[in-house]
Formats: sequence, structure tokens, C-alpha cells
Amino acid sequence: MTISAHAGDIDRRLLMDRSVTGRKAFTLPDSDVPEQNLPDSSFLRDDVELPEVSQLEVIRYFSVLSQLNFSIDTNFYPLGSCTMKYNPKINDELSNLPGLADIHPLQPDETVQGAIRLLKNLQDDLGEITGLPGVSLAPLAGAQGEYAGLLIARAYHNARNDSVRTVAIIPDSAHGTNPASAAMAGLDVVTVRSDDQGNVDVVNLRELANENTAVFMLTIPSTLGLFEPNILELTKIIHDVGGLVYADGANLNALLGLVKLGDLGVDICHSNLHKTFSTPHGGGGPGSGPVMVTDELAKFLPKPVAEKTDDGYVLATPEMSVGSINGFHGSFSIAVRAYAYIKALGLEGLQSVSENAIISANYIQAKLRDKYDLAADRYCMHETVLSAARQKKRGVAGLDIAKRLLDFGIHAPTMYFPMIVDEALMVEPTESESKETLDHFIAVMRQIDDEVDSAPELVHEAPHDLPVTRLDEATAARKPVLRWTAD
Amino acid sequence: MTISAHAGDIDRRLLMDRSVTGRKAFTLPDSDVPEQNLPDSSFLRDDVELPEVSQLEVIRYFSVLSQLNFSIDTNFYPLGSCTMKYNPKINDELSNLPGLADIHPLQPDETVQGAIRLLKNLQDDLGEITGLPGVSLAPLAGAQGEYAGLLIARAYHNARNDSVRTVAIIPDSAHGTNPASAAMAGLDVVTVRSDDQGNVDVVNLRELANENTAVFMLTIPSTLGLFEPNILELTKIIHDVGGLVYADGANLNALLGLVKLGDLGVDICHSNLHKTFSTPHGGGGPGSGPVMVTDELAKFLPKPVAEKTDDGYVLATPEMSVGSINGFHGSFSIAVRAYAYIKALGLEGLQSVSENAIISANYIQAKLRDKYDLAADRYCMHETVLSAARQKKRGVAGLDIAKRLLDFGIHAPTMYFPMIVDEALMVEPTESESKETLDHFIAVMRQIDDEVDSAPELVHEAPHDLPVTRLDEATAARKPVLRWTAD
Amino acid sequence: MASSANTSVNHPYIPSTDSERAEMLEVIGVDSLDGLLGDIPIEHRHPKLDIDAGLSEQELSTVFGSIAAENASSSSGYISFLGAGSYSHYIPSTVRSILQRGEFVTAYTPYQPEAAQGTLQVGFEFQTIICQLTGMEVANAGMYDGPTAFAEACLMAARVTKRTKIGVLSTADRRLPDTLLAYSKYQGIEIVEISTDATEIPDDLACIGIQSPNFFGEIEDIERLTNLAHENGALSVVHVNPTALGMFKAPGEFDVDIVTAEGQPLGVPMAFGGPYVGLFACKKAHIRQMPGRIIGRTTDTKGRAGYVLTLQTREQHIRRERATSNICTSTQLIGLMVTVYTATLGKQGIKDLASLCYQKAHYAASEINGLAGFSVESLGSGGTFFHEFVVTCPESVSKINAALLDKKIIGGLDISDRLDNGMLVCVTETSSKADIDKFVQALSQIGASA
Amino acid sequence: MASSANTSVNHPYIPSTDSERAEMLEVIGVDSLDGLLGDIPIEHRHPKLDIDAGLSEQELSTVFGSIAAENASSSSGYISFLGAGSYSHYIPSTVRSILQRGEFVTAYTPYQPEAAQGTLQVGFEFQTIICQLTGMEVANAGMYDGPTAFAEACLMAARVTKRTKIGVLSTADRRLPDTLLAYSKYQGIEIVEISTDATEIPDDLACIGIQSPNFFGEIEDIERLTNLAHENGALSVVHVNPTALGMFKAPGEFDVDIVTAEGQPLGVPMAFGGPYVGLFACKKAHIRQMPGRIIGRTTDTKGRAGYVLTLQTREQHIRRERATSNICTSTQLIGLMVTVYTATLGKQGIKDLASLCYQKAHYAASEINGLAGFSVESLGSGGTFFHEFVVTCPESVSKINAALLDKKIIGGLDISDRLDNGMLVCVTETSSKADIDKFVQALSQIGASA
Ligand SMILES: Cc1ncc(COP(=O)(O)O)c(C=O)c1O
Ligand SMILES: Cc1ncc(COP(=O)(O)O)c(C=O)c1O
Repeated sequence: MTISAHAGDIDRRLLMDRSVTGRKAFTLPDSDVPEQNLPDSSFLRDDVELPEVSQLEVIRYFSVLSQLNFSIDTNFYPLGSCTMKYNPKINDELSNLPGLADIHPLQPDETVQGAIRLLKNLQDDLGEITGLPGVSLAPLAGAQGEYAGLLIARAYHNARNDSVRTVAIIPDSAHGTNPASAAMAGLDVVTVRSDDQGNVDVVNLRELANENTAVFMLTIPSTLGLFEPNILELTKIIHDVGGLVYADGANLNALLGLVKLGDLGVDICHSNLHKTFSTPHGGGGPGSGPVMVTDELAKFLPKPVAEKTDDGYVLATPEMSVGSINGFHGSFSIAVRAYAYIKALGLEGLQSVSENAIISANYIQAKLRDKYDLAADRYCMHETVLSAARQKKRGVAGLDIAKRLLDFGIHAPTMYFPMIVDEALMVEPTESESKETLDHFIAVMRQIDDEVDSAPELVHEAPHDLPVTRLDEATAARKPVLRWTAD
Repeated sequence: MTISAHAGDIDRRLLMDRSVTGRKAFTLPDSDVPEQNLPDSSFLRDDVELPEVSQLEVIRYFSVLSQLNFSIDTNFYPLGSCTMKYNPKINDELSNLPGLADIHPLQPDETVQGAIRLLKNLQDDLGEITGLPGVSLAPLAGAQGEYAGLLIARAYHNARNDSVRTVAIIPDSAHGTNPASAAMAGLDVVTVRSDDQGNVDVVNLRELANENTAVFMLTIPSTLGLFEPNILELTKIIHDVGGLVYADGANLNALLGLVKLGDLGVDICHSNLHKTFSTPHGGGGPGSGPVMVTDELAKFLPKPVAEKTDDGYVLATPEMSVGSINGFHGSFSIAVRAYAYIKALGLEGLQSVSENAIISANYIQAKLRDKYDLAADRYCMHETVLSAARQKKRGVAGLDIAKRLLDFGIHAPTMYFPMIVDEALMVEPTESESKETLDHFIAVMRQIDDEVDSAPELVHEAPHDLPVTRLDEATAARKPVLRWTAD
Repeated sequence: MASSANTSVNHPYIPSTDSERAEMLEVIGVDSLDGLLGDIPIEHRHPKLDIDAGLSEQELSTVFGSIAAENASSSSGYISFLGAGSYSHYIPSTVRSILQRGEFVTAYTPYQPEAAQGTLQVGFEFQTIICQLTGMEVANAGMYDGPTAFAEACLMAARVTKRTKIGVLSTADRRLPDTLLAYSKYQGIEIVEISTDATEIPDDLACIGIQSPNFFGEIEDIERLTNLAHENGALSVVHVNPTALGMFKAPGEFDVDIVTAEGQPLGVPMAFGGPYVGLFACKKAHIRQMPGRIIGRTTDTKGRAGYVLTLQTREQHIRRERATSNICTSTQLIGLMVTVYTATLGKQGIKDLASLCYQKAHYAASEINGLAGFSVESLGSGGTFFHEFVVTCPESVSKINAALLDKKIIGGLDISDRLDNGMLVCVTETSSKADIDKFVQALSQIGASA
Repeated sequence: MASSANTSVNHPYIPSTDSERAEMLEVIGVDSLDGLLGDIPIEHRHPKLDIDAGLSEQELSTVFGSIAAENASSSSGYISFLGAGSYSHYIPSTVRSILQRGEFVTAYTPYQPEAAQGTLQVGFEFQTIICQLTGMEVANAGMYDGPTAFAEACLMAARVTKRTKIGVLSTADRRLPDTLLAYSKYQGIEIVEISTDATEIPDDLACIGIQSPNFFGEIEDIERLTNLAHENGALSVVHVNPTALGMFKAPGEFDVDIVTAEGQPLGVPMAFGGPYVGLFACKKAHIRQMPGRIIGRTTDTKGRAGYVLTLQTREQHIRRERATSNICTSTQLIGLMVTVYTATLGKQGIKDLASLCYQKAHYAASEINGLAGFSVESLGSGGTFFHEFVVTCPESVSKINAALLDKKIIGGLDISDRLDNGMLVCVTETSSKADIDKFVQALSQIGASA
């Protein structure tokens, strides 16, 4: 058999296939205590079949694998709804400081005053930014923040003996976690329509809102990248029927210093620290999804909440807390990074983030609107949802365009979301990218539009030059192979 | 113009070409002291034209560039004479510890006892390994170690009023730094021939050695990867005429715990910590080239030398030191890494390094000798020098084979060195590489030999799939472009 | 053309300059940023914010240095005997080294598999390693943390069995039923406590949730309890400590249905409680009820192997309110840490590690047990413990811990809510014999003066 | 087949196992390792070595932790006012982040340019930045350190002028002539000291070597001295502090022939003195006499730009004993640090940094100058200093420094060998006003009790 001579064709054998009996990458120290009796052998297992490889092989294997990824550090990554911005390296360093990375979550409060102070300051800053001063940093990601928020809403209604409220009204454009979280919270999901401008249909909302309404979950700006022009009316409709307004803050990157959610009638929101506050996505987490609420709702927050007392900082459990939604105090190292980000930017910097995020998205939209349809033909906020409907008619799907972008070293936009937009390509450039990068992206998108007619096979079969071509996802799901096995 | 859609075709514009007025990657703190008067404006310059880029751009630019490199962390790198072994990650970490990375070289000795103790321990270990107990860690790389060693030899002869000794005898197989260092030391270089077995020609050496001989510079094992079978005779010849024997220890990786240079009649040697002692090569340094000498010569060592006294550890200047060969105390952070390497391996581990390095090289040699000529047809030490003479006759040069290896993700061997071997390809696998990697290399080398006949253009035009094809080195030298310029 | 966007500060994280902003605004066709904000109610635009001015990186370092210095940890000379769900282990340099690779750190969830084979292959390795460790057939790519993994496992058992009563062993860490409660509150689930020596269980249980080693460090009789569950049509959900699996029988050997764990001990810093990763493995039969991301192997159009997110119809972005969980962003990077950690330790290392923890903890236990007034207790699960054990003290643990703190020792966890004067002590390979002896001696002194 | 190679230990750094070794030995055709060692005199084979047994990584961490803890530094709460060739500066996170990339760290010298474009392009950037900073036409890719760069520059001047007498300004750091002496000892070179206010120089000088800011921190009159050199057919070699170039005129503005510098201030840890990087720039006319590696731009067979090592005929591996220097392994990775550092600071940052150092140092100087018994001295070069200055103290500097050390202050350098009771004080942006005030107050107390 000939060996492939393509420098990109790397050896992708799995660790267990590389394993050689007796090889090792690590040794443990010898025991320094007198030998202790082992338990009865019925308790004991045989070997654990973990890989046996050298230390160099560990480093080389994972280093080479890493190069197969696109990432912010190496690529423009305009993935809508995901806010793929620069993740400052200093924040990673600070989160790894001795004294922050090596403290135990159950240490007495007096031994972790710095840590709790940091959490308290971050709570305060997030409360200030959103205008919702009650903050718990416990939720481990956006979806958990949503769930915590819904628990709070339910606890609030229950506390008022208002227990018929079992409905969550959710726009048809919402992210999947919204209905999924609502279902976990035992709420029935009722969908409110979007109008032809991409806004929540006010009339429809008025029809749906009633004494069963527990909560209205609104994404601000919406998943179409639009700010609801009728926001005050929407929140009023809900409040008038006794419901609460939940804001999905995944898109907070558009709003820093420009508007406070609390001022708009929002009662509860979450924010993804791994989006707006620049903590690295890590290929799918860890995240952090703090939940912010009005003063009135603060007593329901999940535990813990950092507080300042006369004796110093403490981790407290709010009076009527919805309880523990996870093991300890949330994603502390992520909170450290987010706090560092806020401190580095300061007030003016935060405002500048949103201003530039908005200008960049609108610039792309303005430069591409002659070639690509827009989900809504108006100024957008921090992201623009294009539609490949026109290209689809010419034989090439949104998916193909997304894959073709990869050939140019540009990550694909979010595809086919929000679901209400035909052939959606959701582009979020973020404030981190330079005008040259935006111009390059625009030029590539225009070139791909040309290729739809001039070289459609280039687009259909893309990507051409990545470690793999398109993968057979159907077979993957039909005959799942989910782990290495000996054979 | 069409934009290239090859994911590998990255944007290689230089930083100055990316620079945009007003952009920045960093801010300095504001001054916290009362404003001071500036010097007369005649002292002051205009702006320094450094790049103006964002912080993300700094990270992305260098991250993407890094991926253009082959490296130990990502590739097999059997570059002969260079000992491209695994560079343990823990060593980098240890060298960056606060208390090691942030100490000033001129701090009082009593404030840096740990640092000096480490240097002293490393000196002792190197002295023990080489059998030459006088050690200075001052030299900043192998070549500087050579130069220091030659200064010592000259100082020794001068101290004996033996000042007619102005000749360095150097084998024709020697590395270029040997004659270059000898010239710097004001010595006349006389070349001793190698015999047809790759050994120093004893007869020739006897002819050349005389009362003018200051030093005989021998590489052990030789640059052909061979151990001089007549080593004891060679050193005796030199000692008999009153000369000193200098051993170039670049190839010490073959000898750890197997033989001590001092036992063989060597008076002075250097060792490249960036080879045998696993400190990273960094794309061409930093290195460290400690010089080791007999007790008798220790008083001539370059300063400083770490010593233990009753009052603790001190950095001392030997009695008749050849002086300061650089600014401070040598490559401290490199010494830290090398010391960590020795501590991690211990005696048995060090022996195992050389044993495995030797077995690996001989294994490759045994498996390739039917296809490739050998520089010397005998067992080698830690590296084997192949010759592409046979392939050359079939129309393909050693250089072509080296370049073709790159297509398989394997770094090329050292080419055309030692100069006495026709079409030399010097292969040093090191002990770090697994048998599978060696087998893969062997298979690729055999396949390339096939390609010499079956597909010579593949070999001639290699590499095919790297960021660049072969580069025009002639024009580079004829019309040097050595920096970015505005245009 | 004057533009209010000109007020934007130039910050290292934001490349656009004033003139570029002006240029872009002109292309967009507005005079200023405010031209784009028309949809935001004008009375609420540009509110006042009480946020400090930005800091330079050097200042940031100083500020965080002081914050870190206010905490007591091994780096400030403290020794600690806390465990109870978060453990101090030595993390190999390989883990930190790989964790610095921006290509892993700054990628998103691998929705475009062609551009994410690194993340995906690592996830597949992770799933493999979790299966090997637990002895289970399949695993997902990670949950938020141990307690949420346990809660989701119990809810999954409810879905699989179509029952609504969930039993949790009385010896479990209360964080497990507490999180389960928060996760199941509005789903008509009832949580009941099962005694560790129960020989009968309600016949409508969805599962028995067993923690082993339990909260008190002891190994539970997984086999007996699992059989008991199965006899009653319930599933067995076992929450393990993965380090213990280097030595103790894997749950897979006992026909357990779902295994969960806190992945933190496998190479993840304690970091004041997170981020961690929940491990989740189960029988293949239940795979379509499993929550979380799953990575599968497939082939590309050229027949080459590659990896993709699979079985996505379980997930919220497809199934929405009928998803198996609402989880989206999860813990891929922590999974990478676990993967590099276990690959580094390997077959021998995991064994040696478990043994070292066991030896040291048992040494500490026997020394403490020898002290007047202190005794090591078995809380009824047979008394075989791994690296945590319970000590009853001659006076309140809070007093003892305060006295220990003066000696720069962070004592074991005060569990007086579960046992009078009870302290839960954990010892791992990061405690030297000298540390243990120092602790024992301090206890002895404090005990003597009690 | 028994093989003595079987004694090899299995170590994480060595993958081969006993059976693999045996297999390989069989292919080679020997019974044991010793079969391959026949050329090594048998009586000297396998000597006894007094080297300790190996440590696990965890033990290694502990050992090095204690070593580091024996040193006093900012991380252990000391403040320091040492400079004199190695400077404390804040190093941006970008530098450390890029320095962790194994592709840069673990590559060799770029002898195969197709497989080393990363290293090469960075080197080209480095050369560019050194030219921009110094105002010179060309630069090489780095020397070992500042003093060796200076020594090589003087030797280069001797080659260019074919003269053998080298003048070094009296105000230079003695490390410069000392290293030059060691570098030139056997090359028939004579080193003479030139006074800073000299108006005449010997007419057979190869060069004047000028340090500016000089050892005492003061700016020299580079223009006048360069003119003086040129009038006498000598070259001008100027050794600068690169941080000062953020504010003070670049040597290139004064027709200087060769510029060298210690690159350490540009993002390189002080690390007890190394590794650092020597900066080296000169006029284009002299390029073929330049020592060290040089990277050039060229094109590949497809016409794409790429980078290669060039002008290699100057170097030892080609020219051997007639090379311009013996340097081989150099300081590429430190060059990367300098490149990332300067790219991060950028045009504005280097200016702000120089200004901050200047401001703080001048504040410190004026405060110290106001103390009884202390006075800030100008050593004859006009008195304009950058961030270092000389103080004469009321008693011996060694006593003062000992007293300062008790207060966790590492005082300035004792230069009593050059000036009675002289202390060389350095202040950079890493000293806060509070640090400076603490230092001043401590001096005042010590001075009062003197
Ligand atoms: C609009 C929206 N809501 C909610 C989420 C869920 O957040 P997370 O992934 O952090 O759970 C996301 C993220 O994907 C989102 O884009
Ligand atoms: C045999 C030999 N001698 C000397 C040297 C010079 O060592 P260095 O590059 O560290 O100056 C080398 C390294 O390239 C070498 O291989």
C-alpha cells in the first residue's frame, strides 16, 4: 500500500489504537506512608484499559488534532447568535492564578474573601449593565440561566398563590433552549408569531396573553438580530395580565451601555458570559449563564449569591431560593474571566463594544444586500440574518454556501436558524474583527454568489481542502459508532 | 481578482502591511507620579513606526504563522546532529516559575540562593556525566562553549609559557563551528583526514601533531554518528605532544551513562543543553553550551561558576578565568530546564536515553541499508549517516529526497553534512520516537526510493503540499530583501 | 461628517478606528450610530451606568493579584483536607500545555464538523475513556457537572421507565438530591430516600440513585442495590468518583443502567467549584433517551473516517420542548482536560493514583483513629472507604477547624448536620506524609486542650 | 533471547518497551545493546555515575517550588531598583500566549524553509522591527545577548575598516569591553578607552563603541561622537537600550554604522540573566560583514512570497574558519518574544512606555535628590537620563542595600568601583508611585541613622 503523501493527511488513529503495552506518559510518586491493608479483592477491579502512550505522543496527538479546528485565534468566525469575539489571553492567565485556580469550593468564607469579593463585584456590574440588580452567578450556561429564571418566575407566582400560571409564551424565532427550558420547568409552550418585519406580532401576543401566562420569553435583540420596536408595549401586555417577562440575553453584545433590559420592563434575564463577556467557548463550553432579576424577585434566586456583610463577604442563600441548580457556586473560573473583561473595558469600552458590533453587522448587511436576501429589510443590531433563498432558486443551498466559506478559511455563519427564515445564514461579525476582515468576508460572499452560476460544483462539493469533505451524518445517526472498540 | 479558496492559502501580509493608524493591541497605565520635565526636544524622536494592530490580530497572526512550522510537537523530526527529542512541557513551566523567571541577575547572592544552588547542582551533574568536573554554565550555545573551551586551552598553554601552540587540529568531518571557533581563538586550523571507516586517520593525526598543537577538536561520537574505536590512541597522541583534547559534545546523547569523556583522555568538552538535555530549540535558540574541564583546567573557566561555601552558594570567578564571554550568567532558564530533565530521568533514565537512541538509529540503518548507501558500514551510535549516492545516479539528489519527506509530514534529515559524505542524509531519530514512528519513516524512505524510478518528478518537485514550494535561495542572496519597507 | 460613533474609545479588543467607523457608517447610510438605534425607545437609550473606567493589562494583573492573595490555598502555604465533591489532585503538565492551544480553546461547538475535527475527535476519545473507566457501553460528551449529570440521569430513568418516583440512597451527598429537586420540581417527580441497607423498595420507583464511594467515602454494595432495583423494574443510577475507578470495580460489572460522576478529579482545577464536567454513561439500549451532546464516527465523501455530532434529534435545537434536556453549551473544554489527563496517566497511572490516594487516606485514618477523643466512623455501608472518611471529634468541628486554620491547615468538612461532631476528611496524593502528620499532630493538640 | 537492553527503564520520555527493544535488536542482528558499543573501550564502558534516581513530575514540581521559594523577587513581595543591563518590564499576555505554541518552541533552525515559514516570517518581522526601532537599514535575526552583539559589532568594524584598535567610551557598562576582550583576545585587537568628552581619537581606530543611554543612564552625544569617528575613518558602534528608543532619537538619525542592544527589555523575563537576545543592525553597505543569521524574502516556484535564511556564505557552516562569526544556534525564540512584544505595544505603546519609565525615574530621582546626604549625580554626559540614574549615598552602598533588604527592598546597583558610595538606580513602569515612595522613605530613614 502506498503511503499518502499529502502533508495534510495526518495520522488520525485513536489513542487506543496507538496504545502499546508498557508504554507510559506519566509516573506517580512512590508512596511515602507505611503500607496499608487493601480491601477484600472482591472490591477490586482488573486493569482499566486506558491508553498506554508516551508523553511525546500525548502532546503530538492533541497538538496535531488541534490544528484541524477553526477557531477565533486562527479564523474569522462569524457564527450568528454565538458572539465569537476575541477571548483575551490575560483573562485565561488570571483565572489560572494560584489563589484562584486552587481554592476549594467548601473552604470557609473567611479563607476565600478575594474570591467572594470578585463574585460580588461581578454581580454588581452585571446588575448595573442589565438594570436588573438581583444576580446569581450559579447557572452554568445560558440554558441553565433560562431554567433558573423560569424557576424564579414559577416561585414568584406560587408565592402569590397564583398557581394557574402554567404557560410560557415564546416567539417562533426563539432559540431551542427556550422551549426546552420551559418544558423542564413544567410550563406549556405557546408560540407567538413574528410579523413580516421580524418583530413579535403584537396582536397575536395580546391574544395569547392571559391569566395563565407565567412568563413571556423574549430574546433581545431577537434571533433575527433586530431590536423589538414595540418592546414597551410587549412588556406592558404581559405585565397587564400578571405575567413576567424573561429576556434571553444571549444577544446582550448589542446592548452594553446602550439600553438596560430592566428599563424596558424585563423582570428576569440571563447573560451568556461565554458570549458577550468574552470567555472562550472551548469547542462547546464551559459557559456561565448568570441570571439577573428585579429587586422584587431577588429573594428567589438560586444559591449561592455573594453578599457583603459587616464581617466581610459571604456566600448566602436567598430567603426563598429556588435551590441548588448544580454542585457548587457556578463557573468560577469563567466568572473570573468575565470580570477581568469588564474591568479591562470599563464603561466606555463596553459601550464601544456594542457600538462597533452594531456598525460591523450593518456594514456587512449593507454590502451584501444586493446579492443576498435579508430576513428583514431594516437596520440590524449586532448580527444580520441573510437568506440564501435567491441562491437556492439558482440551485445552491444555504448549507452549500456555508461549507464553501470554509474553503476560504472563514467559519460558516449559523445556518438554518432562526427557523422562521428560509435558508437562513446568520452572520455575527462582532466588534473584534477589523474592517479589512469584514471586507474580505464580503468579497468572498460575493464571489460565492458568482460561483453559484459560474462553478456550482465548487459550492456543492465544498469544502474541498479541509481534513475531511462533507460527512455522512445520516449514517452516523442511523448506525451510531460512539466509542473506540477493540477489533 | 478571484480570491484563492485553498484553506491552506493563508493571508501572509506582514504586520506593517496590516497596520492601521490608531489601532492598538495594548495600553499602558496612566502615570501615577507628578509630571516631570521632558528633556530638550533635540533629544526626542518622532514616532517609532511600529505596527498598529488589534490584540486579536496579534494573536491570530502569530498563531496562524506557527502552524506553518514543522516541530517536535507536531512532526517526526529526525534532523541529524540536532537531537530533536521530546521537550518536556513541565520543564517550560518550571523555568517560568515566579522566583525563577523574575529574578534579576545582579541581585545579591543571598537573595538568590535557590537559583545558585540549582546552577551548582547542574554543574555537578554535568561534571559527573562527562567525567570532567570543572564546569561553567556561562556559554550561551555550543559554539560559545567551543570558544570558551579554546580560550581555556590557550590560557593553559600561556600559563605554562607555552605560547608557540597556535594550531587546532580538526577532522574533516567536523561541524563548521569548530574551525570558526578556532579561528576566533586565533588558532590556525589544520585538518586531519578521516579514514575509509569514517574514523580519524591515526597515521595522519600522528603526522600533524607536534609542539605547535594547542588543541585537537574531536566530535564524540563523530558527526558520522560513529564512536572512534581508536579514541585512547588519539588522545594519547595529542597528550604526548603536549596538546589538549577538546571534545565537541553535541552528540552526547549517545553517551549518557555509557562512557565518560574524561575517562577517554578528553580535557575539555562542551555539551548542548538544547540537544541532549532536551531544552527546546525554539526555531534556532536560545541554547546553552556549558563547558566542562578537568580539575587542572578548572581555574581557567569563564565566569561565573557556582560554588558552595560555608556561607551558602555564591557565583565566583575562577582564579585565572578567561573572563566574561557574555553579559551575565549564561542561559539560566535553559539551565533550569536541563536540570529538571536530569532530575526527572535520574541515573537509570539517562542511561536509557542513550541506549534507546542508539538502538533506534541502528534499527533504521538496518532497515534501510539495502536501499541507501551508508557513510560507514558498521554499527552507528545515536544517528546514522545515509548517502543518496545511489539515488543520485538514478537522477534524484539527497536534497530532493529530503524535500520529498516533507510531503509525508516528516522533517528532512540533515543534508550534505558531514561534508565528507557524498549526498549525506544524516538521520537522528532520538529515543523519544516510538517504533511505529520509526517503521513509518522506514516505509516512507523505501517508498521514496521507489519513486526515484517510478515517479521521479514527484521527488524533484517536492514538497507539493506545504505553504510554499521550493524557494529561490539564489535570488534571495543575490538581491537581498531583508525587511519590510513602505511602498 | 460628524458622527456620534466617534466617541468610541480605541481599545486593544476593538480594532475599528474613528475613520473606519465613519467610513462604514457612510456605506450603511446613516450619520451616526444613533441612526441604527431607532428601534430602542429613545427615553431608555444611553442610560447612565455605574461601571468603573477601564484598566490597562498591567493594572488588571495587579488587581487580580491582590484578589488572589486574599484567598488561602496551597500556593499560600495552606494544607487542606477538604473533599466532598471537589478534589485536590496533581495535574500533569501535558494537560495545561494542551489546554493552552487556542484552536481548542476558542472554537465553538462543532456544528461545522469539517472545520472542527479536532474538537470532535477529542470528544470521541472522551466518550471512549468514560466507557473504559466506568465499564459502560456508551457515554455522552459531557454534562455541566456531577450533580446535574446525576439529576439528568434520574430524569432519564423516569423517562425510560415512565415512572415518576425517584429513590436516592441516604448516604449520598445532599448536593445530588438537592440538584435533582431543582431539576425535577415541576415535572411531577417525587424523590424518596432509600436506606443503604434497604431490602425492599417501592414498586413504582424509576431508579435507585446510588453514590459510591458515598458522601462518607465508603463503597456501596452496588451489586445488591442494582439487583434490588432491577427486581422492581427500576433502573440503577450510580454516581461514582472516577479516581476510585482506578482500583474499585467498575459499575459496568454490576449491570448498572446509568453511571454519572463529577469529572473534576480527572485533571480539572478545583477553582472554587467550577467549571467542572459531568460524566454520563449508560447502556446502549437507552441511548436515545440520553441527554447532552454525543459524537459519532462516520465517513466523508471520500470514505475517510471523520466525526460528527450525532443523534441530535434528542436535543433542544431540533426537538425544542420535547428534547431530552435543555442543555446546549456544555463542557467540551473540560472534557479535553479529562481526556488529556486520562491519556497521560494511562492504564498504569490511574491504578497507581488510586492506590496512592487509598494508602495515604488509610494511613491518615489509622493515625487519627489512634488519637484520644477522635474516632473514625463507618456509617453503615461496610466501612470500606477510598480516600475520604468520617471522624468524630471531641468537640465541635467548627472550633477544631478554626484552631487548625491558625496553623494554616484547612480541616475536613464539618458534617455535623449529618453526624454529631462529624468531620469528613479527604486525603489524596497531593498530601505528603509530612502534611498528614502535621494534621494529625494538630488534631491531637487541639483534642488534648478540648 | 535475553538482552541487556532489557534493563532499560520505562520512562514517560522514552516510548520503547522491552519487547520492542528486543525486536529491534533482533533486526539489527545483535543480542544486546553492548553488541553496538564495541567501539567504546571496554574498560570505560558503563562507568559508575553519581546521579540521583529519577523523580515523578509531581515530585519535580515540589523540588523546583522549593528552589524558587529560596529566591527573593516581586512574587515574594520584594520591590527592586536594579537595572544595569536587565530590566523589569510588564510582559503582555500575548507574548506568553504565543510563546506557548509548540510549533515555534520545538522547531529547529529553519534549514528547510518550506517546513519553517512560521519561524522565518517571524524572523523577517523581527528584522523589520529592529530596523524601525533603531532607524537602521538592515538587521540580523538576533545574537546571543547585548554584550556579545556589541563585541561582534566591534570585531565587524575591525573587519570593515581593516584596523585593529577598538575604542570604547569610558561611560559604557564594563560588561561591554569585558566581553569584547574575551571575544578579541587572540585576534590582535587592542581595546582603548575613549573619554566621553574626547575631541580627538587615535587615527587608527576601527570604531568608537558608545553606549547610550550609558551605564549611568545618561544619553550620550551620539552625533558628535559619530562625526568624530567618521572624520577619523572609524565606524561608530552604538549600544542602545531599546526601551529608550520609544522616546529618544534613533541612532539611525546620526549616521551610525552599527547599532547593538540587549533585547531583554522588549518582553523577555529577567530570568537571572538569560536567555536574552542581542539586537544587531547596521548600514546596508556592511551587510556581508554582519555576523549571525539573516532572513530574506524570496519567491517559490509558483511565484508566491516566502522566506529563507540568506547570505549564508558569511556563516560557519559554509565558510568555516573564515566565517564572520562562529555563532550557530542563536536566539530565535527570544526574537519571537521581542517581535510579539513590540507588535503588541505598537507605535503608541512604545512611546507611552518610554514616557512612563522616564516620568517615574525622574520622579524618583528628584525625591531622592531631596534627601539629606543623597544626591543624584551626572557623570559628565550632560545629565539627561532615561530611566536610570546615579545616586551618591551618605555611607557605603553595601550597608544601605543590606538595610533596604530588611525592608524587602532590593536597592540599586552598588557601583562604588566607579564612584564613591555610588548607587545606580533604575525605575521602570513596574514600580508604582507607592513603591518609589517606600524606597525613598527607606533611604531617608537609613540616611538619617547613618
Ligand atoms: C439565543 C440563544 N439563547 C440561548 C442560548 C443557550 O445558551 P447556552 O448555549 O449557553 O446554554 C443560546 C446559545 O446557543 C442562544 O444563542
Ligand atoms: C557537532 C556540532 N558541533 C557544534 C554545534 C554548535 O552548537 P550550537 O548550535 O549550540 O552553537 C552543533 C550544532 O549545530 C553540532 O551539531
